[in-house]
Amino acid sequence: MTAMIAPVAWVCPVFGLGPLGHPPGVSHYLVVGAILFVCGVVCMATKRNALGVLMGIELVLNGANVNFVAFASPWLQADGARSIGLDGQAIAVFVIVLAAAEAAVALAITLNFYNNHATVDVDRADDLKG
Amino acid sequence: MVEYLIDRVGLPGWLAWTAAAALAAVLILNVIAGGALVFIWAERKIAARIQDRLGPTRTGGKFGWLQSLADGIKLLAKEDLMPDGADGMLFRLAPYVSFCASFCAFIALPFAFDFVGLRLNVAVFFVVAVLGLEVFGVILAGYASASKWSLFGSMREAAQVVSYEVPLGMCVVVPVMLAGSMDMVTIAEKQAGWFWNWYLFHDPFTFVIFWVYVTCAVASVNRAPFDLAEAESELVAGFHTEYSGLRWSFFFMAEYGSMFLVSAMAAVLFLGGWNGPVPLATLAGLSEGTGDTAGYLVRLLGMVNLLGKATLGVLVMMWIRWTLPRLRIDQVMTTCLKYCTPIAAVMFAGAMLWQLFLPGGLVPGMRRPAGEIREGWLEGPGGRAAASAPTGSGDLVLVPAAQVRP
Amino acid sequence: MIGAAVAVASTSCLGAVVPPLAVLDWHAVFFMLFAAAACGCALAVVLADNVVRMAFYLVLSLGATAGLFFLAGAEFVGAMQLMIYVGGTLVLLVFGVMLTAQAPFVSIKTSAGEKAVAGLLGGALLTLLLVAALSVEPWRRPGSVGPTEPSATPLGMALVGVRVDEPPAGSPAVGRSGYLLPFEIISVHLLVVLVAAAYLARAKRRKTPRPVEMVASVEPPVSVAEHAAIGREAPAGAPARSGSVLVGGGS
Amino acid sequence: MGLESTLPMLLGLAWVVPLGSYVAILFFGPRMGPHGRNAAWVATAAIGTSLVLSLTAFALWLGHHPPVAIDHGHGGAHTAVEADPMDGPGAAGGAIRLVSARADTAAVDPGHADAPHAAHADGHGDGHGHAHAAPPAYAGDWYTLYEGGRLRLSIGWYIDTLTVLMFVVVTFIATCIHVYASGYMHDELHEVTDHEVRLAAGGHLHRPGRFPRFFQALSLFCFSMLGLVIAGNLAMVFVFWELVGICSWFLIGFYYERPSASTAANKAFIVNRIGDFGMLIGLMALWGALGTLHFADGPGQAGAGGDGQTRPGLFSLVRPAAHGHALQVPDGMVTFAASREVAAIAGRPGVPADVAAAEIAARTPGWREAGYGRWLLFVAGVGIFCGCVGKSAQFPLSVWLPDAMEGPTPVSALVHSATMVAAGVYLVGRFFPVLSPDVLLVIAYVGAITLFIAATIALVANDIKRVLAYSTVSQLGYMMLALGVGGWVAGLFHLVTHAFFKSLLFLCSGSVIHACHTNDMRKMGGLLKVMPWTAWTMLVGCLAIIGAGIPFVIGLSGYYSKDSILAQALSFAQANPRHAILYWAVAGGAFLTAFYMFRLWFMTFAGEPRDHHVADHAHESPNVMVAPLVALAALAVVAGWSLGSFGIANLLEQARPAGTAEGLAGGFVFGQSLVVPAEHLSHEGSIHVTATLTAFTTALAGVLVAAAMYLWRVVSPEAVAKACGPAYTFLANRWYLDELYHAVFVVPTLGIARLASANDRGVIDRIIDGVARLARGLAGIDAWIDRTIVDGVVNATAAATWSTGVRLKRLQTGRLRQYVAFIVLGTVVAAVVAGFLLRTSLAG
Repeated sequence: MTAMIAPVAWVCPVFGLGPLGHPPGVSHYLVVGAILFVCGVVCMATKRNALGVLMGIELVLNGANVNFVAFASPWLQADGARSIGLDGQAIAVFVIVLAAAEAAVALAITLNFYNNHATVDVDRADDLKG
Repeated sequence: MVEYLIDRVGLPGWLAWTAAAALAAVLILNVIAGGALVFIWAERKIAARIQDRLGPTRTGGKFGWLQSLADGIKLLAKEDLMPDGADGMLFRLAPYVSFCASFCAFIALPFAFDFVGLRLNVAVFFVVAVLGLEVFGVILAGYASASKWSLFGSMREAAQVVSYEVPLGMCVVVPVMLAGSMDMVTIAEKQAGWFWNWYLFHDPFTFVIFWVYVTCAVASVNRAPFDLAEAESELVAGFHTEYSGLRWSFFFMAEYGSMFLVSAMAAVLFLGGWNGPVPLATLAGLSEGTGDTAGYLVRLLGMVNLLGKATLGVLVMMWIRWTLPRLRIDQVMTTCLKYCTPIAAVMFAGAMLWQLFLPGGLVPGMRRPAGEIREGWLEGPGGRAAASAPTGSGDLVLVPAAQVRP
Repeated sequence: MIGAAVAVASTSCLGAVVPPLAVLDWHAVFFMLFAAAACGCALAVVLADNVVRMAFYLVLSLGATAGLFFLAGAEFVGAMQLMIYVGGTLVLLVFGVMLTAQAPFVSIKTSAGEKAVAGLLGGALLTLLLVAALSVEPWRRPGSVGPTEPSATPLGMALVGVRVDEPPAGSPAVGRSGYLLPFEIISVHLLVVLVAAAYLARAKRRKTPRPVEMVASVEPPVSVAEHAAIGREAPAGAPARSGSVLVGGGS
Repeated sequence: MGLESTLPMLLGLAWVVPLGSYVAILFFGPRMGPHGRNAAWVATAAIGTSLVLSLTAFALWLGHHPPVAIDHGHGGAHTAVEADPMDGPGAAGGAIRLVSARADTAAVDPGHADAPHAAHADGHGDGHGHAHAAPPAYAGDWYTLYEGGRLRLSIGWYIDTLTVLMFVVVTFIATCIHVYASGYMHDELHEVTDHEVRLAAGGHLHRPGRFPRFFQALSLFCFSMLGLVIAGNLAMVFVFWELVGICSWFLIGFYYERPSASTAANKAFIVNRIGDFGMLIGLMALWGALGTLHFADGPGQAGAGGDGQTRPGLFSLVRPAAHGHALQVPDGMVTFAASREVAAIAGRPGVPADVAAAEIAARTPGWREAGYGRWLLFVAGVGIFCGCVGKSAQFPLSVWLPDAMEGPTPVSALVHSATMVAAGVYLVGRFFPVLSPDVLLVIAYVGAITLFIAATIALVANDIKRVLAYSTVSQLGYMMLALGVGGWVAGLFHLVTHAFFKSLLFLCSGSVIHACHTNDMRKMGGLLKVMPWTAWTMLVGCLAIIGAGIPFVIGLSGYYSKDSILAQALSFAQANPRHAILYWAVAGGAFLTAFYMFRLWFMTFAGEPRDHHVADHAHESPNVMVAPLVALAALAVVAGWSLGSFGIANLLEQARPAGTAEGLAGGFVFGQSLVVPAEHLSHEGSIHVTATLTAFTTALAGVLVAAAMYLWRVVSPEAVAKACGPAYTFLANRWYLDELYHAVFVVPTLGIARLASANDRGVIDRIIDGVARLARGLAGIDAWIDRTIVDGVVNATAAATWSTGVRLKRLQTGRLRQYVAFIVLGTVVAAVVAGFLLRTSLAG
């Protein structure tokens, strides 16, 4: 039981151990953001379905957003004056809005591609390859 | 309540929090589930009366009180079927996604002063956003059923709900603008007093936009005449064709929960929230803000008010359902894009101009001054005491931006 | 805020881990909860093969992220996330899935080698990011004060160009201006995108070939010699290919 | 609102309205009803408006300047003076003198002193200051195009009785012809098959109708002709002169697919240009020497440099009022010719400019006596007359008019009988005061030759329109002759009457052609029964042209005009016995006219039909064509009559230019003895009676001979033709004039052109080719350098770039996912490298 919990506890703020054994601060959010980001990147790199790639992009953007929001809140780090304040939230809002726009255009492109090639496999979208 | 548990009952802090949370969750769950039971019975009776027949008459007495309960038991006992081609996980999860969305929205809904699961300062926004999630469950259900009818129904629903979110948002923004806050408690408080303080009667534009809100709300919860997603005459039963038993009943509860939610929102945003048409408590010299028993009683009265208004809204929806024929999908879209959206936009602009040029209303003395309304942005959780002070000493007046920044 | 966490928790899974500690830091608990949901579902997105399931996991991941936003005191951003991402973008995505699916369950397989390479690269990138995230000591410790004031109103005012928030003294944010210009740019951008997306995805008037033409076009081209042979056998002017005539008559 | 402002307005409007019609039809013609049918109404309405406006102006004019009767018995005093032609104020040099020192102008000055004789546009006109015979006239400018130095180009008016009368005549005839043409041209309303055009592929030409275009050209023509009449200066006259010419070109070439029509159009235009070249020389002579082209006096130079004085016009320069309106060589021409003496005076050193100018002015009369400038005046007059020769188809340039009959018949009637060809006569009449006796003699002889040649050719022509065309040429000769022998009124009187009956005759011939679909008179005959209206109106025209009438009692219009020409010619012949031939030409011409006109009438209408195919088809023309015939016939009868003091002759007498009531004597080219008698001398009893009887006798003889040959068949025309074979052939070939011109002008021109061409090809081209070959050789070397060295470098660069690109393009796999992997790899590597190299915290 302990052996199972140990690796979890090492990164868990609840149990007060390891580098993240404090109450949640910016670093904790950064870790979450990093995981989301990497998941998105891997998603983009492995999915052959264009919509899968799109979802990867959304994950990447979300990872970034988590970072922005974390840096925006003054009480998540020891020195509250180092937070970027409202800027972070505003950027996050803009990222969300632009992500929606990006998704709309990307979907339109995908539909177009589907209409022309009868597939959404991004590996088949190599008409411009050298 | 947490303070009550800690101070009076003597529970440790974490246990008090947990108990309070559990109590709130149970209460909300019961509102939905119990409400659904009552509403199903009511709908059957109303449908019957409108169609000049009697409806349930036997189960549970003369009026068939227990009909819904009997139905519930039957549904519990039913076998949950799943088509062979279905995506099992999604098929099973979809009803709960739908129900969860409907349920989550209740968190931010105030039933009376301080009778709120979570007082969010973006409550309106939150409710609208979470209510929009309900469609995701429907889409999943339609897709996972591996049935043509289900897919059609869910696609229709998706298109319809996403479209109607636009005018709905515009309608919702008007009371938010008038109150200067997205906090539903604040919005309701602003309408305290006699019924002419309700935002419905604030100015002609809000009166018009209320009816746009009603239309959009009916459409966004997929009730007739906008119930294309179910459309039993053409799509059998739409997205829940393949569902049966308890899963089906979760969709049902989600639907009635949503109906109740949008009705309650209409009550809070336009119809004065928990404030009755006549301020009985104020006339009797009682205040809802006090923590004593009288205060709780006043809040209870307010909750009855709100529940009554919401129930009235639900009944109106049933009345509409059994009166109007279903629209075609293009008519649905036409109603949204060609009528509701432009009207809402114009009314929004009109209400804004009215607020700008006629903040006191046409009849002098009936409106509170605009300055008081505007600093709603300062009333956060905890700002309550200052705002509820009898004199304006605690009020902060927002200095125009031009003077703040040279 | 703590009350918020309680209520949200009650909606999701109250029966989570209850550690045997006298004082429980609810913020930490819910952070762990949402972080685990977000990361786990993100991982599920990567691992899932079915596009619709991917979308479903993505919804969960993004919803959990919205919870994180709430925890971090960004209620407005969280609500935005729910409304736009989960309610809008994902519905759009699912639309795309259904409009482009050839079969109910679409999965275009990726080779194992590619997956391995991607995993390797992802691991490297993750290591890099984690090192960066944990390398700054002040970031690891939270401040003493919790979130007290709402951020939605200052954010809204800032978006229309007026700053009403008061950042802590010494913060680089002191004296910053509002976001009216970016806000307007984004609005115009959205309009452009709306038009462009509608234009790109518009229903094209595809020339649906008539049955006769379809049959004719499906036929392989006739070589010269073959043509000459046909000419010898059949009198000129007679329908050389009866198939198309039959189909044409039938339609 | 006085007459001086009303008349320019009315006549200017009458002038511009057809232009409006032209523009309207030009842009909207094809849209005016089916096939542009309504274009006819537009054009007719426009010209009708012009007619109404002209008539209004005419009535106004009569109200202000009532004409007076010509007193035939008034000539006593003049006779006395005329007895001694050498006794004039300017008699000393003997060059050009006034015959009667100062005419008693009471007879010819209609308004006496109380009429505003010369109310010029500037309003300075003061009739009381002019005791002389200045006719009532109004002049002014609408718009000044350019003013600088001595040059003033303007759009202006010169309105006197002649102008008003010509306006009425032109617009009236044009209106009749518009109405007529709207019937005549109806073939053009639909697809036309032109049987006279044979295509190379065989068959005939099919083309869409050109109904609107016809009326468009007709409107432009009316505008041009009216502009020519109203013009206030010679420059404007020249412009409209050319416009008339181009309209004629449009209309003659209306059937331009026919080679004959396009050739005829070009011929008419080119021949006219030859005459215009002479006119240009005349204009240059006038302007170079006198510095003005305005007829009347005008305001002085505008602006600071202006002297505020009136600028004398051509008329007052040549016939200054201070000189009693007697003709003299103007000062400008004298000093121009005496340029050497002037230069000697002006070039003396130390003499101020004003002193030199005064000396020049003082010595000018002496130079004039010495004969300086006379040639210049002669050249100017002859030059202007050259233009008239071309336009009026006088002798050397008469060849174009008969060919011009290729145009539609209304065109022939309007353009080539009544108006355009009359423009030449009109201009000579307008320019009459400036012409010296020598010029007049030239004009008279040219007219006589034309009259005789054309009449003889008309004798043998068989094409009905050609007969009329030669008749026109002949009658124009009459007019020119009349003007040349000093008969100003006679010539212009005949111009007016001829306009009426000649257009009548042409329209009748058009009616016949319309009915018979042929021009050949030998196929006609006996049409009297079929088309009585045409026949009888044409008979009226024939009688009018031969001057039929009861001697001394009454007659048709031609009777009066021809008599006055004959009388003036006789008067001239008596004064100049050496030139008696002119009188005989007129008398013989009258005989020939009568013969060929009645030959025409008899061949066409009398007797039995010769070609039954034609006769069966013939029919009376529609009312729209007959109505103009009747109107014109009525006018052909009455145009010569005088009601009390109102008649065309009286009006013309009123318009007589100042100083021309007296005769002229003395030429320097054709001898001192040349005398141009005053016109009123021809009203002398003896001359008048002789002329009238001669005219009557010759005309009667001509009619009788024609009747004998073609009506009664007493003499066979064929026999006569055979009897004088060579003469007949000569006439039938039109005096071989065309062939002569071909041999004299065309062939040498072609030869010179060929020579020039050979020179071009043989010499100049060789040189150029040589240069080009040299350049090509040099360019070849350059090209080699370019290809080998420059291109080599460029190609090598390109090849290198290409191969690099080919190698690099493999990197672009088109695989999205691979790109993502690369990005990630790049990021990681960059971060790791940066971390190792910089040794600082990544979050720094």
